[in-house]
Amino acid sequence: MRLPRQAWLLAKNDLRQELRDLELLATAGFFTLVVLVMFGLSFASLGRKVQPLAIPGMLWLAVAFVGTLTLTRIFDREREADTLRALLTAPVERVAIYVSKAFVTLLVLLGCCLILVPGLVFMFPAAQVMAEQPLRTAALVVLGCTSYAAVGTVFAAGLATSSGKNVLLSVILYPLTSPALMWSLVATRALLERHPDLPTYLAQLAALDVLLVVLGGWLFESVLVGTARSATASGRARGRRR
Amino acid sequence: MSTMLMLGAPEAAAEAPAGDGGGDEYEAVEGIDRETIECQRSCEAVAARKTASDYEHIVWAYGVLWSLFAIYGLMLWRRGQRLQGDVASLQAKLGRS
Amino acid sequence: MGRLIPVVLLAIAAVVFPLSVETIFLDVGIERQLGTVQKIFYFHVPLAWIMMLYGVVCGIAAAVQLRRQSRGAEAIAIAAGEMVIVAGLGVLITGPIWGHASWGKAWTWDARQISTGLLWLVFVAYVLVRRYGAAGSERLAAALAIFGAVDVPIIYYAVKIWKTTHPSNEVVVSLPPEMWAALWPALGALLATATALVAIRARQELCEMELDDAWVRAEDPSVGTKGETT
Amino acid sequence: MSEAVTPLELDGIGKRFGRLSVLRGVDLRVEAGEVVGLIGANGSGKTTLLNIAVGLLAPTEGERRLGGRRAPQVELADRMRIAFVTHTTQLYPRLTARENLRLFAELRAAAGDAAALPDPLLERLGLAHAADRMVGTFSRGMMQRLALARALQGRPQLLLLDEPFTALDRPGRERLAEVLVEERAAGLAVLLSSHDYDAVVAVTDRVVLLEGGRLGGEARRGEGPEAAGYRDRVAALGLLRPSAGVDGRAEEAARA
Repeated sequence: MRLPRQAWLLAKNDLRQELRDLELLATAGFFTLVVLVMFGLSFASLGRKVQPLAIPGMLWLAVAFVGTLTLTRIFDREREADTLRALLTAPVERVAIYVSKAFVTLLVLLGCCLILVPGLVFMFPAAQVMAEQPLRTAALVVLGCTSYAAVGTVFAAGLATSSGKNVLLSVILYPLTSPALMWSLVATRALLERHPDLPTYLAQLAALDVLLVVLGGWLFESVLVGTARSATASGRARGRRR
Repeated sequence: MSTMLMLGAPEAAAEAPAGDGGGDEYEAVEGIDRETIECQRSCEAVAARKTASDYEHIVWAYGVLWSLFAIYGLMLWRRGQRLQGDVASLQAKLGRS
Repeated sequence: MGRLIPVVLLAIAAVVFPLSVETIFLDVGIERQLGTVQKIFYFHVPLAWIMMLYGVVCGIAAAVQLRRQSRGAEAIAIAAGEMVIVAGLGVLITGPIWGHASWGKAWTWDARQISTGLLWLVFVAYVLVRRYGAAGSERLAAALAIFGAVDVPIIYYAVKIWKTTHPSNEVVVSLPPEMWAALWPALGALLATATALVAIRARQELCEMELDDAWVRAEDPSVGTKGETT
Repeated sequence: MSEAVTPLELDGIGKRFGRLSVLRGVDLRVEAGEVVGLIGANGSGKTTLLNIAVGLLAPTEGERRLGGRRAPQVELADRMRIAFVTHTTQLYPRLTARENLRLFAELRAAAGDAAALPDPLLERLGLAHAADRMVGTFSRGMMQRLALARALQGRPQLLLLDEPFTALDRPGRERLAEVLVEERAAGLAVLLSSHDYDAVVAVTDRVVLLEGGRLGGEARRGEGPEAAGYRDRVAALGLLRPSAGVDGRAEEAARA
């Protein structure tokens, strides 16, 4: 019970802070809107036929951009007053920190998708399918954003504990999340084309999510705080010295 | 293994549309009307060009591949030199004190 | 002992290499559909295998490094990560050369090309983090390598999902035996060379770590030698 | 916990970042009911040592023992008994003082350990009037006291303080000293790093000097007539007066 309870407490804490100034949602939401307008300006004249090829890219590229912004901000918040260290030295499961941060990231991303998806539906006739199949669209968006948050949280946290060098986040994040994003792309295209295989793709995406969350949770602690070398290893090192 | 391959090779060459080593087939062509010969020659020319271009591509690919390994090996060698320099300066330092 | 391994491997490569050239260029017939250029296959595909192999090796070594704090594993992870970049560059260059000759187009944005490119980018990011990251980023880099290694099968599987112009995986399995016979020596020569380079690089990394130790000890007055900087 | 257990033992701790050696062969024990001061110039490795003690950093060599057990990793059970306060205070500026305390109390409760109530603690550290103010509006000194309140709410056995006096005014220091004396009497082990000579002399039982990453001497508060000389012995360690080595005792301690 400890892990879910602590994760929930931490997430609630983040959400409470967020509700006081709405900083994350406001900046990420505005950014999403800007990106959406840019997409509209650039691709408004796309023909009906090619739209299903372009829309998935717009959706997930926007998620990737907003995701980097959100992750940076969420961990900057812990970094401002060095509170991440307080959590790391408190009797808190490290995995609970991971789960809560990934969860909050996911919520912010979903909030942005609430702007993004209707915006795309409004701008592109080919995206109307998403309005017609809201449940499938929701499932797709949740699954895709989860995979992004699962990977991103590990590395954003790892960079937040070391000093500076936040540039590395985008260097790491874009290549590393792209397999998951590609999977989301395929599923989105299947959705837009009303492909019968969509449930299969969604199931695969869900499996990928589980894999990435488990892997992220497993690695999170080792990334944030190292372990001392085991007794035998340091013994060997000492033996080698003399 | 390799002798089996040698036996297998001519077969494969005969199957291929345009082998460039077909000297004895050439003799058999004589006596056929001009058009056929020209047609065949132009086909052969196309095939030869294709083969030459293919070989060029292969040589490039093979060259790139091994030069990549060579460049990496060279980088490792230079790193090794640097390490040796480091060892030498450490030894000098230990020797001095 | 450790010093001998790369020498032996390079010697093997030196013997197998001419054999592989002989089989590829002289022994094996010309593939009917793709023509002579298909011979690129014999080193393109092994190189792709080597790239994936070392991607996985890097991930596993990184996991051991995180769990055991083992220096050996860290050295292997670094060496394997760099080999992924070298081999990946080879795959990414020979692939388009083949594509240019057979399809007339070097880069077709096909799934396998993209995913190989992505895998390559992941390991470039690994090297970048190792090089430019702050203190403690070796753990971050290790996590990156582990995620990268997990991406390898995803990428492999991606081919099946996207129906594309790239030859599907079955081509390799249903190869006529003589082509297999030409593939093995090529794979052997490339793998031996790659492994030798990885072994050399890993040894260098270990050596560098021990040199760090030695410098620290040399500057440490307690060992008995007086350093200049202390 | 029985009296005999030593809350913190560091044995031959070394920490390196590449070729930069920050700590070398540091042996340090902090007993229950003992306040140990860690002094040293900037960059002497004090913060690194505290971070290693609390488990945020892994030592390159040496062993860390918490409560008598080897602790290659500081597990959750260990973290229940350790509190760490740094000069960065580590408080959420967008939460009130009470909420800050409550968050960590609830986290602790979820881990199966009841925490002290926030109000008496806030009272004790003179923050009762500001309990419902946002921490972002606090002065540094108030934050420091709040951080200490948070550290004490889990009734730790080992308290690590990194520069606790820096932002405190005189009354604040006195209050901190009072609290430390009270908690020491209750058996708390404290390791604190500081630049502040007077404060260190006032609250510690023992001072160790960290110099270039290794222990460079020690001064112990004696009993009876010895006690009076503690000030001088701390001074002789050379943190505030440049004359390290004039006093034979410091030299002796350094050799030991």
